[in-house]
Amino acid sequence: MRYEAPKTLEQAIALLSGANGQARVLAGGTDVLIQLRSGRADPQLLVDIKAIPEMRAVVADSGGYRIGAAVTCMELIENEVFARDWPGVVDGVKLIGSVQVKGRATLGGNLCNASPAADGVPALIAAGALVCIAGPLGRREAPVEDFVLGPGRTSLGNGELVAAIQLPRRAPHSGDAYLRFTPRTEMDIAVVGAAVYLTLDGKGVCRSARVGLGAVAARALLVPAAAAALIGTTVDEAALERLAAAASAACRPIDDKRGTKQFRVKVAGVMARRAAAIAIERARRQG
Amino acid sequence: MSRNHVSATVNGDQVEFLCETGQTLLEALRDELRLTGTKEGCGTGDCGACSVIVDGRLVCACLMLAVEAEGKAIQTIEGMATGETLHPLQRKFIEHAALQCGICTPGILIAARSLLERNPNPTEDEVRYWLAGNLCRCTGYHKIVDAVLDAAREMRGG
Amino acid sequence: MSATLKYQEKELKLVGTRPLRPDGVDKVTGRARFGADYNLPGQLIGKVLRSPHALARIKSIDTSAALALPGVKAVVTRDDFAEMPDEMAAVGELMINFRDVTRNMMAREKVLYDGHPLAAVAATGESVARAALALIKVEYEVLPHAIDVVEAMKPGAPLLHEHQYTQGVKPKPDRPSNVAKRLEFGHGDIAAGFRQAEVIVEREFNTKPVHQGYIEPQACLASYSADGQAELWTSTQGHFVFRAQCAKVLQMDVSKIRVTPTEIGGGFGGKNNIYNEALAIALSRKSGHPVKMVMTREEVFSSTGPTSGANVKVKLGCTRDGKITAAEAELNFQAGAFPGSSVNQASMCAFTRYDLANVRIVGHDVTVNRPKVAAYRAPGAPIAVFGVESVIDEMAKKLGIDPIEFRLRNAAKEGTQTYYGPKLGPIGYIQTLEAARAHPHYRAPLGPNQGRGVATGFWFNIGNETTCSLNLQEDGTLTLMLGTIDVAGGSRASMAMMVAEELGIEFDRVRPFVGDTASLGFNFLTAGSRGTFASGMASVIAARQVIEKLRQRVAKIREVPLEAVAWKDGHARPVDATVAQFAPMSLPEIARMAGKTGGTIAGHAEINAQGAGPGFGTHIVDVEVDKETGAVKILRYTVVQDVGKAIHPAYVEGQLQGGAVQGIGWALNEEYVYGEDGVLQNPGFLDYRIPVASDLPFIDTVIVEVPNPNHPYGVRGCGEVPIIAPMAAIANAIENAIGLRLCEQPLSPPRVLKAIDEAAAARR
Amino acid sequence: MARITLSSSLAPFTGGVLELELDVANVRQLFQTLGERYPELQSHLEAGIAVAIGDEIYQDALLQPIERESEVILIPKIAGG
Repeated sequence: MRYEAPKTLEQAIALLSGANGQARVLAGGTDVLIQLRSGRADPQLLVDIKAIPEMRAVVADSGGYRIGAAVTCMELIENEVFARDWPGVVDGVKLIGSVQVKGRATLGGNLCNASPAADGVPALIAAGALVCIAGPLGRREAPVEDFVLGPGRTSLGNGELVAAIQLPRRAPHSGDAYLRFTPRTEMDIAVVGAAVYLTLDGKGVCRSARVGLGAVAARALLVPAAAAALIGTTVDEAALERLAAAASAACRPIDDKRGTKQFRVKVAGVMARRAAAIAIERARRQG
Repeated sequence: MSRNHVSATVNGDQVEFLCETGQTLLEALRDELRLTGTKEGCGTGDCGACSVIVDGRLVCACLMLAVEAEGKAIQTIEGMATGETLHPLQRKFIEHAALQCGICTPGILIAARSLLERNPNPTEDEVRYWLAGNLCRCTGYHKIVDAVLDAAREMRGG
Repeated sequence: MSATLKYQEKELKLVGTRPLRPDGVDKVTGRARFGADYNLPGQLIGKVLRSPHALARIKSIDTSAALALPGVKAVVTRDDFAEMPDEMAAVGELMINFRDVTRNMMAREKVLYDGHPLAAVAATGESVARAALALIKVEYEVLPHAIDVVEAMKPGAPLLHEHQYTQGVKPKPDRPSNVAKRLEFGHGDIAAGFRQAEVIVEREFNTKPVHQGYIEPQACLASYSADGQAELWTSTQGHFVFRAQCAKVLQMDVSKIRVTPTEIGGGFGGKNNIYNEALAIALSRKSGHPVKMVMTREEVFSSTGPTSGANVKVKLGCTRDGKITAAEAELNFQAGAFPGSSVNQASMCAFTRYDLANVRIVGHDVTVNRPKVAAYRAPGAPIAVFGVESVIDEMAKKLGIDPIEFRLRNAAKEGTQTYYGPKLGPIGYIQTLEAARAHPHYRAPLGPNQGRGVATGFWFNIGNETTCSLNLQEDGTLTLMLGTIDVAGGSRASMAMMVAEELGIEFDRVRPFVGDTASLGFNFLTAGSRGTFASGMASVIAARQVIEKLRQRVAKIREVPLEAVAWKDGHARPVDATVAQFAPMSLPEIARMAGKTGGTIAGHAEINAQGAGPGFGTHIVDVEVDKETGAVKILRYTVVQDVGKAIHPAYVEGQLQGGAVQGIGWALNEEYVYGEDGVLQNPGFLDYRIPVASDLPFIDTVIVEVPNPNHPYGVRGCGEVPIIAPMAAIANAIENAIGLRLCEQPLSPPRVLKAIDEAAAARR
Repeated sequence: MARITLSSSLAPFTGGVLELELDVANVRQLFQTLGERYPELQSHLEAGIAVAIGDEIYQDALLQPIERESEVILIPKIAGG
């Protein structure tokens, strides 16, 4: 196994393209190293993208943010300006493992690992984030919810890599939040995760909303029906109950060592309702 | 198998070593540099026994490749005391009986130091959440949390 | 010598204080050397090939391709180890069936669990060794397996051992069974007891296996010389026991194996048995190089001792005024792949907190396709007590009696006849109940969805074979060489404290350490909460021997009669001025002259310590239940325990806190999860969820001291009792919070939520 | 004669006999006599039986004296974690 740490995106793409699918991108490495150790991954080439300056930067960009794919979770958490705009995204990033893991792990890696339970992803979906992809044929963008195809599978083609994640400009009177359920307070994989991003008008009526769910299907889901339960309401108790029901109804979970179907379906609604309550609180506070 | 040459700083000292690409920083520290104070409890980043500080960041040495250490400044438990003088955290851990078997202790001390460098006055909850990535099976964490809070107090000059 | 030293009340200078542990600085600076920290020049790395099947016949093992790989120096399989007879053989004073030991170490006819070793290789490096494992070809005939204890007990269940007939059943059964043993305990007339009862509560409980979860994976380093001598460095709770086991399975003389214990990174019963040690010696013998073997975390979970999972039925009869008239239980314990669960001790612990006239317990030891269980802190007791203390609590509630008051009305005390044999001596159970009732925690207000639970635990504590040497060095300091491993609790500090107390000198004048197997005679494992009791007794014997020799030496030097010399505050002094007058001599003064007045002075103890004092504890816990998710949060926790005497109170508190938190983990989230295929699904710390710091509050401790009459300082032992009560205490607290009785461990969110939803559905 | 009581868990190996009186001076003699009388008990005596004499439990104490008229109870040996 060879290790390369290119200094530019172009070099990285060239290395990946030349490896005939036998290469792995190394960002934080917190998933890749475990796969290497267990033998689940056995690449011939590791392309470390941390030496590429644009991959390491969080850039304010036309009111939104461009988060380089190699920005660590801790760097993002400590970015106070970003956290003020997208607290829900940061809620998710804060839950990606221990402080130690977050010192290495990246939001880009969390996305590319394509786990259905990735804590970073539902809030990105709710926020309407885009994945900025670079490859031998140039650059393209894709909505986060379309990027992951299933467990461990993404829409990346040969030689392509994620360069950044693009967060849009946050709307006025809006708020986002992510909550997950785990048996322990920390160090667990989400049994269920729910993110809500909503926007209010001057009268406190919800004008737009997006709801993302994690760990309840083969990939994180955008749930328009759950968002619809909020839109046009003042996000009162009745609306929250409809949101919960819609979130539960959208689940297509499995039974596994981390939770049962029944549990996931029920708790998805609970998490969505509680996340919405936090999001609306933030929307009201942030103005 | 060709090996990678790495030069880095460990506890302030310039070091060089050779490593296979798949070798972790933990393996390099323990097997190449013979710094065995950093422990392996799981190899998957779930226990924190291998906690070290790399360029100011608290990380698990088992989740970082040794080749990635090129040019980095690494701090391990072996560099925590100054000569014969223990770091206040080390002293408080002994005084508060915050260690039993001691296998998790180096990692917890490194993690606690990283916390206090960022937050000199943490609450009990902040200590507990910061240390959530460091498993201890002996103590129930009670005396560890006590020791960290007391060390913080002393380091603040109170 | 079978020894007991009686308790003497006296003024104490050091015992009961909190000096700093002698292993502290090494442990906070990274200098302490654990199993994986040892290396030898020229060492190879050993790795084990493990079964991917729960039960399969081994048709063939072909190691030729692995051996041909450059860098591979040796491979061992079943063919490299002698067959052992199916009989109990002595290991020190333990009795072990070596037919099972040799098969657990290396599968022979069949693999019996996912993770069962099949072959081991030694190679020049880790990656070569791993590559070699992949080249070993094994042909299996996969067989249907049995994982669940209740299923495995049924006639017609897949059978692990064709030669295993249930022991303890008359007449001898005519067909083999997974039930290795049936046992029965009891006294009185159980039927009459239930006839007297006015209220009866009966419940069935199930628990999953849980792992000791020590943070240090098993690690050892072996070096075998061509002259037939072997050295072994290993992380163990009992280096003498490991030596005995290795000698037996490798057919070597005991004296030709020297085992040096490393610092041990946690054991809790899980490092009582050999796993890789004999393989490492065998690989070293075959390759001619030292061999180091370190388990991965996955191997630790899949192949080393969890404790039993179990099915437990409890039935209790009581009068309306709160007197228990009958107590009955059935305990069905998974033993894992080979017989020998802790069902015996679980049976004896189940009801022993109570003074009962009519008791009957039936236990079954059942083999299933899981790793062979190992001891785990008060082995078996938490499982039985989860059931019993849950039923006790339910009974108290039915009778409208406060749960502590109900326990007090039935509490065991000095003179209580146990149902397994002797009467209890002086014990502190009632004192722990009263201290718990008086604790502010017991009266603190609770909020909505919060509940408080109480439960109690009992453990026998033990003594056993113990050795130590106390050497007076030439400057008057002493070295205390112990045969008992300090498994973390700080027993080295406690022993040194007792020795210093006896000698009337400062704590840091005595340097304690653990000797290797060549330096002392056989010393039993650190298990059964025996360390501070047994090794403390041995240390005191050695110290008193040293004092006696010091007095004799001073009598000669000062030319006075022996009776004229007293030992006080670290000095030989005249008993009183009327008998003789002489200048007192300090320990350093005597030490400096020792060589020229007859030689150095030392004390030794080689004893089998008798008279262990039972320990009792009462726990109080407050929980809050999230009724929408089933999550249970521990809000407050108090441990009250009679430890006899806390030699070093901070280290005793550490045992109480650590034990309680292991119990909390057991209660809430820890469990082995197997798939339909019999493969373990959660062999890692991510999905085997031991408690993390943020899951917990501070754990309050109240130390009760009712001295054990059979120890010079009154020590009982304290390490095991605290893990017994938490499961039941938490179940009881949940019941008080939400009105639902949960009988399936772990009390994890999916279980709790399911119970809440089912209850709600039943109400509709 | 000492009064000997066997823990109920040993009943299968003595044909149900749990109480007897024996003239034995120490634990070794006790085990020897019992082993001769109940051969099926032999392996259990070796494998691990503790003896309570009066209210004190003895493990592996073959030479422990048994006084005349004492109450002796045989129970399974106890280990631990």
